[in-house]
Amino acid sequence: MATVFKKTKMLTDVPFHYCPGCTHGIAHRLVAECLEEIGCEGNVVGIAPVGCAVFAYNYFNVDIQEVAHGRAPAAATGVKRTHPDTIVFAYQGDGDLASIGTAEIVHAAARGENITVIFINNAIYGMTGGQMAPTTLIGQKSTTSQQGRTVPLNGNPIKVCEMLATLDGPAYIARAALCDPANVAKAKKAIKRGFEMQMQKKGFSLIELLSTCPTNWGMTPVQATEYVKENMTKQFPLGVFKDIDKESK
Amino acid sequence: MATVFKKTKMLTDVPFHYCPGCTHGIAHRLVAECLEEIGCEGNVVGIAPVGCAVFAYNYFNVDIQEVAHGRAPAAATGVKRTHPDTIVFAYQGDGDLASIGTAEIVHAAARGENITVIFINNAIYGMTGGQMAPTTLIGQKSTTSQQGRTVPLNGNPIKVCEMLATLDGPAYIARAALCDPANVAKAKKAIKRGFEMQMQKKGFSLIELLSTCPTNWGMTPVQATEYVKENMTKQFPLGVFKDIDKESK
Amino acid sequence: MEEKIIIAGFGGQGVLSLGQFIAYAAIADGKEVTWLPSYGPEMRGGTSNCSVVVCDKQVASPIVAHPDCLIAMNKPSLYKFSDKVKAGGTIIVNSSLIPDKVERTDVNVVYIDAASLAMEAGNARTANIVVLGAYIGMSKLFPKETVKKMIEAKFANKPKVIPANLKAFELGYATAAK
Amino acid sequence: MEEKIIIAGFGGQGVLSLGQFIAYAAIADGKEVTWLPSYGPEMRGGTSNCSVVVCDKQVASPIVAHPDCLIAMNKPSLYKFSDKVKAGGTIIVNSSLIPDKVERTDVNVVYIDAASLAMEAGNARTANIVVLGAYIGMSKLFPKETVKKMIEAKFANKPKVIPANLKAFELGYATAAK
Amino acid sequence: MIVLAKVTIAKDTCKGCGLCVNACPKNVLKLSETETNKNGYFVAEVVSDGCIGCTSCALMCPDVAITVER
Amino acid sequence: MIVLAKVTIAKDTCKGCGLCVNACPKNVLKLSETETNKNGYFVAEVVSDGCIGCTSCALMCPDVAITVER
Amino acid sequence: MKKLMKGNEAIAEAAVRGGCRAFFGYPITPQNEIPEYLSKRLPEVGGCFIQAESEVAAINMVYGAAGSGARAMTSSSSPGISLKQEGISYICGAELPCVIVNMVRGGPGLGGIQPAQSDYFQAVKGGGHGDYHMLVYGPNTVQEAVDIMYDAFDKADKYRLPVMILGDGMIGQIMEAVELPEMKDPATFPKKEWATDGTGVGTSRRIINSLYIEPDVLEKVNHRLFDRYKELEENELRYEEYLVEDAEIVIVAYGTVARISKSAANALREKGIKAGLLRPVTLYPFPAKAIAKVAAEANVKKFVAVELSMGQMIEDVKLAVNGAKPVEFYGRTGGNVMTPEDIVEFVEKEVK
Amino acid sequence: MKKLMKGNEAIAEAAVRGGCRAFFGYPITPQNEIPEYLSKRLPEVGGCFIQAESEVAAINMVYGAAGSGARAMTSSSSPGISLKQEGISYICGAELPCVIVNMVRGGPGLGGIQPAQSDYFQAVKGGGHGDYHMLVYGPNTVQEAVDIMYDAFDKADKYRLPVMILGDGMIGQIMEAVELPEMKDPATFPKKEWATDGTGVGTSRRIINSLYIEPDVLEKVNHRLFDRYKELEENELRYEEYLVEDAEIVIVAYGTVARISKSAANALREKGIKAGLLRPVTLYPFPAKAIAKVAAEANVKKFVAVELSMGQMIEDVKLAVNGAKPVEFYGRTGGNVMTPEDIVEFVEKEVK
Ligand SMILES: Cc1ncc(C[n+]2csc(CCOP(=O)(O)OP(=O)(O)O)c2C)c(N)n1
Ligand SMILES: Cc1ncc(C[n+]2csc(CCOP(=O)(O)OP(=O)(O)O)c2C)c(N)n1
Ligand code: SF4
Ligand code: SF4
Ligand code: SF4
Ligand code: SF4
Ligand code: SF4
Ligand code: SF4
Ligand SMILES: [Mg+2]
Ligand SMILES: [Mg+2]
Repeated sequence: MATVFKKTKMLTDVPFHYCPGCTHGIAHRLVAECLEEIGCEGNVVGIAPVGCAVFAYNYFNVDIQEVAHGRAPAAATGVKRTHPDTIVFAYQGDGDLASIGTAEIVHAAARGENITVIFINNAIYGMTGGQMAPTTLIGQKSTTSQQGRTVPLNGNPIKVCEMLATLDGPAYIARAALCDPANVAKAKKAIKRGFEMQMQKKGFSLIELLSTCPTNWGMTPVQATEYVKENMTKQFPLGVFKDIDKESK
Repeated sequence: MATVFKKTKMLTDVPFHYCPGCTHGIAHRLVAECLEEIGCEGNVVGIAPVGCAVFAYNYFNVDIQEVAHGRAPAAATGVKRTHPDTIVFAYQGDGDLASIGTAEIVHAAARGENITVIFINNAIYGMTGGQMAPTTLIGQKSTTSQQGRTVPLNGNPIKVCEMLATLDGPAYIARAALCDPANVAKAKKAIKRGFEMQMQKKGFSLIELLSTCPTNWGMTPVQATEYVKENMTKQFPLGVFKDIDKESK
Repeated sequence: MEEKIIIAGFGGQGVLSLGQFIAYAAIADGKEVTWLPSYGPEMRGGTSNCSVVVCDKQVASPIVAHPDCLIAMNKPSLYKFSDKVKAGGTIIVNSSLIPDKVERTDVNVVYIDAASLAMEAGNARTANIVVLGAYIGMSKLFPKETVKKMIEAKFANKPKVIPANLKAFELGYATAAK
Repeated sequence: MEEKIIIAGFGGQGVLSLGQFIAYAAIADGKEVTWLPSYGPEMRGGTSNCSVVVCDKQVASPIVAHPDCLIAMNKPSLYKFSDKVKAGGTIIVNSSLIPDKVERTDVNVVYIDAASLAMEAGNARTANIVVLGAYIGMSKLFPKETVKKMIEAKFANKPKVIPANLKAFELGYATAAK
Repeated sequence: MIVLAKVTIAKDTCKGCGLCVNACPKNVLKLSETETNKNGYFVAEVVSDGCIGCTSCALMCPDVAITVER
Repeated sequence: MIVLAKVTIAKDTCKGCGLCVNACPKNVLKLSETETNKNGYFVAEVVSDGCIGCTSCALMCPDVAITVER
Repeated sequence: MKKLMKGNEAIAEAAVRGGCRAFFGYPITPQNEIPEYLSKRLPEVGGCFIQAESEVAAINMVYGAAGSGARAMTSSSSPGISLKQEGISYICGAELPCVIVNMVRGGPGLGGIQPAQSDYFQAVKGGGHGDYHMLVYGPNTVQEAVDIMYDAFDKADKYRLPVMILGDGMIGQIMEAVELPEMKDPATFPKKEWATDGTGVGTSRRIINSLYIEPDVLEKVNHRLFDRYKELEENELRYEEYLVEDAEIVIVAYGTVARISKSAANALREKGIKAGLLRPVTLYPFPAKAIAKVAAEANVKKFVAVELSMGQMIEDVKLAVNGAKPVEFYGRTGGNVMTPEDIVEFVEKEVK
Repeated sequence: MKKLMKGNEAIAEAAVRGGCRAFFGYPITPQNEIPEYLSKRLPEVGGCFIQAESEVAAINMVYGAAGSGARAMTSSSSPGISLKQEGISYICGAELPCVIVNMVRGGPGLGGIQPAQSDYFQAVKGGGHGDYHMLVYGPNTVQEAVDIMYDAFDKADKYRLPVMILGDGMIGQIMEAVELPEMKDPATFPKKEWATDGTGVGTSRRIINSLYIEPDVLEKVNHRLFDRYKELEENELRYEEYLVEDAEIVIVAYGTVARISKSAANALREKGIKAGLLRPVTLYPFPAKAIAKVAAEANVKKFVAVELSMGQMIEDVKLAVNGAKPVEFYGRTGGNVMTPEDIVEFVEKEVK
């Protein structure tokens, strides 16, 4: 028998600090496997966000910068412009990317900054204990929308992929869901395509991964993946929102 | 003979400080006339930006807050939530709204904040002496893109209306051009519709006005209006990008 | 008098509320009290603890470096804090989850099988109240009746669970008071 | 020696570059110099001015509150600054745009029709160089030849305009030196 | 000739930008080559009386210097 | 019976989240009701030998605790 | 009746009772219970709660609301407060009243989340640009925090400036028994004629602004602000003296450290060392005169500034003492908190 | 050969010659010539210029680039620098070298755009959160600014911290003759083994970080930083004394004000008043010992701190003098700049 699945060398041996069943772990694995598969070991800088993935620097077997909340795209820009031939990726949560970091992600995308952004949308502020995120669904409860999110009090969820796809800079924008094996496989494909775009210097890529936060959602991990599949994908449809190769064909 | 055109009472007597031929003046007049026409004298708070319109508080015959660069939508939110029945408008330039204030405009729009934003897109930082704006056209010269804007060095222009129209919060989003009498008339219609949406509590409205900066473009005022018509409208097509009334019909 | 307590355990063991119960009891008894939780990313599945200081005048420092009493609800907590207990102090060990014995000889140790006693009280979720009982029984810090009234008051909106909690308290009290 | 000059006028009149020419001349003559423009929103179609300080040792303060010489290229500038000129100082008035006469009697006044002389020099855009000539002619701050060489050097990349500028300089010089 | 309409330009407000001149379909307006206002601008002037009161000039005037009667 | 494939779970890495259990099409996995690891988690265990090596469990494991051989 | 409450929640409730009707904030540990509590509580009293997209947006929402007459506040912790510096400077320049809570955590950078006092300079000297100050309090118990918060809007309105409450995770997370004050009636609050409520037309127009392009005008504004700061010093200065009368060693400490220092002072007295505590309650204005007075006493031999920082408040202590007596420093930082015993040990060493 | 150059442009060119290869900034008066110049100049030397979407983005781009080994800088003016405070604190926490230019303007708020020194506290005490400092210079001529800028990256790299150049509109806008130094060869710069250049794997991985969740670890980081600040004081302290030797009145002033004060000192001497000038060149570290030494001289009667602020640097002067002599203050603010005559008049009044 041959080993058909084992931990990639692009992850370190440090165990994840994430809560049981948190799909941050799946996302980490996918990113690391893609890095391995595109063969860029020893030529990567990752950018860790402020959010539950704040300790990501312990896990990815690459050089990493841990940066200020929301500013990963800006720091990634600084890194990429310094080392244009190095693969640079930013890993960001929904609070990080779609709230405090809105300007940075929009402008990195518009600049066509040749980086890859992994966007973990778990519809909540995980790290700080479950406050409303810009992507929290209407009706979803959080510690700052305790009766469930409503438009008059809390505004509308933001669809990041749809918004960024209106810009000219991005080469590839896609949304996938970490809710079951098939979708996880699709997510990996999307991530890989993002990195390939970067290797080919085609510009900005972003892959949004619908994720879980069982702890703050108050669900079991399995319930949480079901919630992603049943509810989140309705507000955030899966698919490719931009692919400059497909466009030009 | 009857007077068919005279200065609206919603403008003060203070002469504008703008350069000769600068269409900020036309925009001011249109906004003031619309305020008069919707009959909200004595029930308006305006928000002035940091940009050439920084002294707007001298001109509009309403209560005004002069706020930090880019933060007009946030300040407007604070005002509107304090006085929900008062007409609140923000007046912003392209540096103010589409660069430093990106997060604020996106989130005010997503919240469906019931305010009206007048967005003066003159494709340049007027106030500070002609630096590149997020809306500067490819090929356009500025003091920070002296050879003309190029994608690799300076990124792509941002189409604000198109971007914000992907959100659920806005009620009305339109783009008009201050380049000739017919388009100015259309611009006024759009502004008025924005204010009407607000009066009807339908949510966020934004009217982008393609404008000139003869001084920093290095053109005569007439050349500048022609540039708007010939060049800017290509990058920034005119029209209505969102109108929730039309959608629901 | 000044009594300093550290209560530590897993996230789900009701460690923080156990501390709060002591604090409520203190107030009911007319004492001054502070309750201070640990906070931070260790909440992610890790251990959690709180410090309670009871005093008859205003509590000066709410920080407890050397407790008079440690309540250890799980093994890691015992090992993290047992050395810090004052000589002559007390360690209450939740023996349901901690098979080990305390090695220190200069402290008073109470082993309490909180899980079993909670079952006996009729509600597995009352384990922390069992331990509360044990702490009061051991320390006699507040009159038993004061604490029981406080328990009733705190569960006033879920009257059904009051009997089990009172029973849990009594069972714990009895074990430690022996 | 220390000479403090304010040069003021409309945005388009070459006021800032006139100041720079004086500064370049100062350097060519081995002097220390500072040139400080006004900046800010008044640039919007309004007036513009700069301060030049020439000194044989390092210039201490580049700010000129009371100039030895005011060069007023338009009316508002004359009225804004004429009171500030030191007693015994000089005001150079661009009479092409300023019909008024200076009322102060404790200063030396030079009226110069810069526009006409520039025309005479063959290039309407040399008006500021005419005034430069007038200033040097009046003040004799630097040797004429030094300034002329500096002018040639500064226009080295547009050799066609050199003769008109030199002529303009001479015309201005002659007017003031009289 | 019957005067259909009349434009009035507030001389001291005008900045001589020429947008009104450019907008007028009847070539009624022109920038003065001689007359400046207190701010030094060569102001717009009515140079013929074909004004039809279309307000195009006023719509374009950034300084709201124009009044139109009809 | 021929063993088609084999899954191995790194016991001390497992957090007992149950996502693998839920993902397995062959019901090969189950969370232990008795055995906890050093971190106190009730870990996933292989409870039957119908594993077909589809890697579904591994794809879902957030802690990369699963190795699959085939 | 006294109630056991978490500091953050007690402060939030005190804000509401003190008239707060608008909160704009962004999550950050260790102050999250403030927005969480208010997200539920403010709508109950007809107030507005918005979770802003960022701290920068939050402080500018406060600007807008405060400028329009609302009793508006925000709260955050160190990195978030740094992001608000431009906004705070604007609020001070535009002379707007509001309340800002900073539950300080260890820095610099992302640092940690445990208690610290290393934002003292930022709070009292001005972390933003320009010459300005806020009225800054450093409460040492939940009750004191509640009382300060309760009156903070009155002070802010009176002087038209921001009031900052400088706490830390300990004050925010601790539960103590508190007596909550009565709900104030907003109808009794003084009218704000200067606020942009929308009714202005012509000469009645109100303009909220911090732009003064003429240096002379801006200079006058600066002087007006500083005149007001003098009033603060006259009216609002607060500090507590504990066993200072006959003290040889005077500890100066504020906030949670002051509590710890009080224990230390007691312990030192037990050991025969005459220690006392001077506790600034207002950090700006700083009780410089009180300290100078103490410094002039013959019995006083030494000051010890105790802080959760590398030494910040000590500069104000030294400026006050002005060379009259030595001023020593004992500090922990990075989220470490000293025990009373640590202070005792330090003082014992220093006394030798 | 000396060249007449505008301060901003000269600083920009000196940056390039000193090794700067990455600039991230956002327009703001009165420093726009720096980004404008570099937008053209940096690509010529293979460097990177980006006009960031905001000051917040700019400082974080600097973080990224500096963390990856580039000699990166930003420049701005007061409100923009306030927005950078979080980022600056992160850079200090992560121990990254970079250069930050602040051409200070009148504040608070939008204020004005004329010269001011009212961001002194922010620059030297720490406008951001946490305990940290930068190496801060206050040049008084374009030449000095050029020389400081030229070596700023070397210092930043040596101590792994930001160097801040505190100027104002006058230093930025003035033209003076400058001698530009030679272009440094980047090949000669020391290697940055700690920088994330992407090659790290396994044990060779580099992590740029300011998060230290364990207080003990964070406290150690703080102490490490402060040890480095002590080194700054030993190696980098700079100041100038002018006519101080026999002075009775010692003016302390930095930057443009120091030039003005020098004229004033000369004028006072002409009037028979023995005035001198002590000019700090480094504002952090501050020449406290030098001032203390002067304060101990019998001939010195009084210090006068002269600033374009309501009184900020004066606190450092007082801390240095420590009560030995009186310290008076003369300041203008809001963009007003004093003349030498103003200072003379003030001193004459004070001497009486
Ligand atoms: C400037 C600043 N503001 C706020 C915080 C507090 N904070 C830490 S993580 C976080 C949000 C985390 O949410 P998200 O980005 O969605 O990541 P998740 O934890 O859900 O993965 C916040 C607000 C901070 N560290 N810095
Ligand atoms: C925080 C901050 N950054 C920068 C500036 C400087 N600034 C003033 S106006 C302006 C941009 C103006 O451009 P725009 O918004 O397009 O308005 P316009 O002048 O073109 O109408 C900038 C960057 C500032 N005042 N504050
Ligand atoms: S809090 Fe939520 S997002 Fe964070 S580790 Fe736990 S489950 Fe994951
Ligand atoms: S600089 Fe440009 S935008 Fe500003 S007033 Fe002048 S023409 Fe208008
Ligand atoms: S109203 Fe019409 S016709 Fe008359 S001047 Fe104006 S543009 Fe010309
Ligand atoms: S458009 Fe207005 S400002 Fe321009 S020239 Fe005509 S009248 Fe004058
Ligand atoms: S590999 Fe497939 S069949 Fe085997 S245990 Fe995993 S999910 Fe079940
Ligand atoms: S998915 Fe992984 S962590 Fe979760 S139970 Fe299975 S093996 Fe354990
Ligand atoms: Mg999230
Ligand atoms: Mg613009």
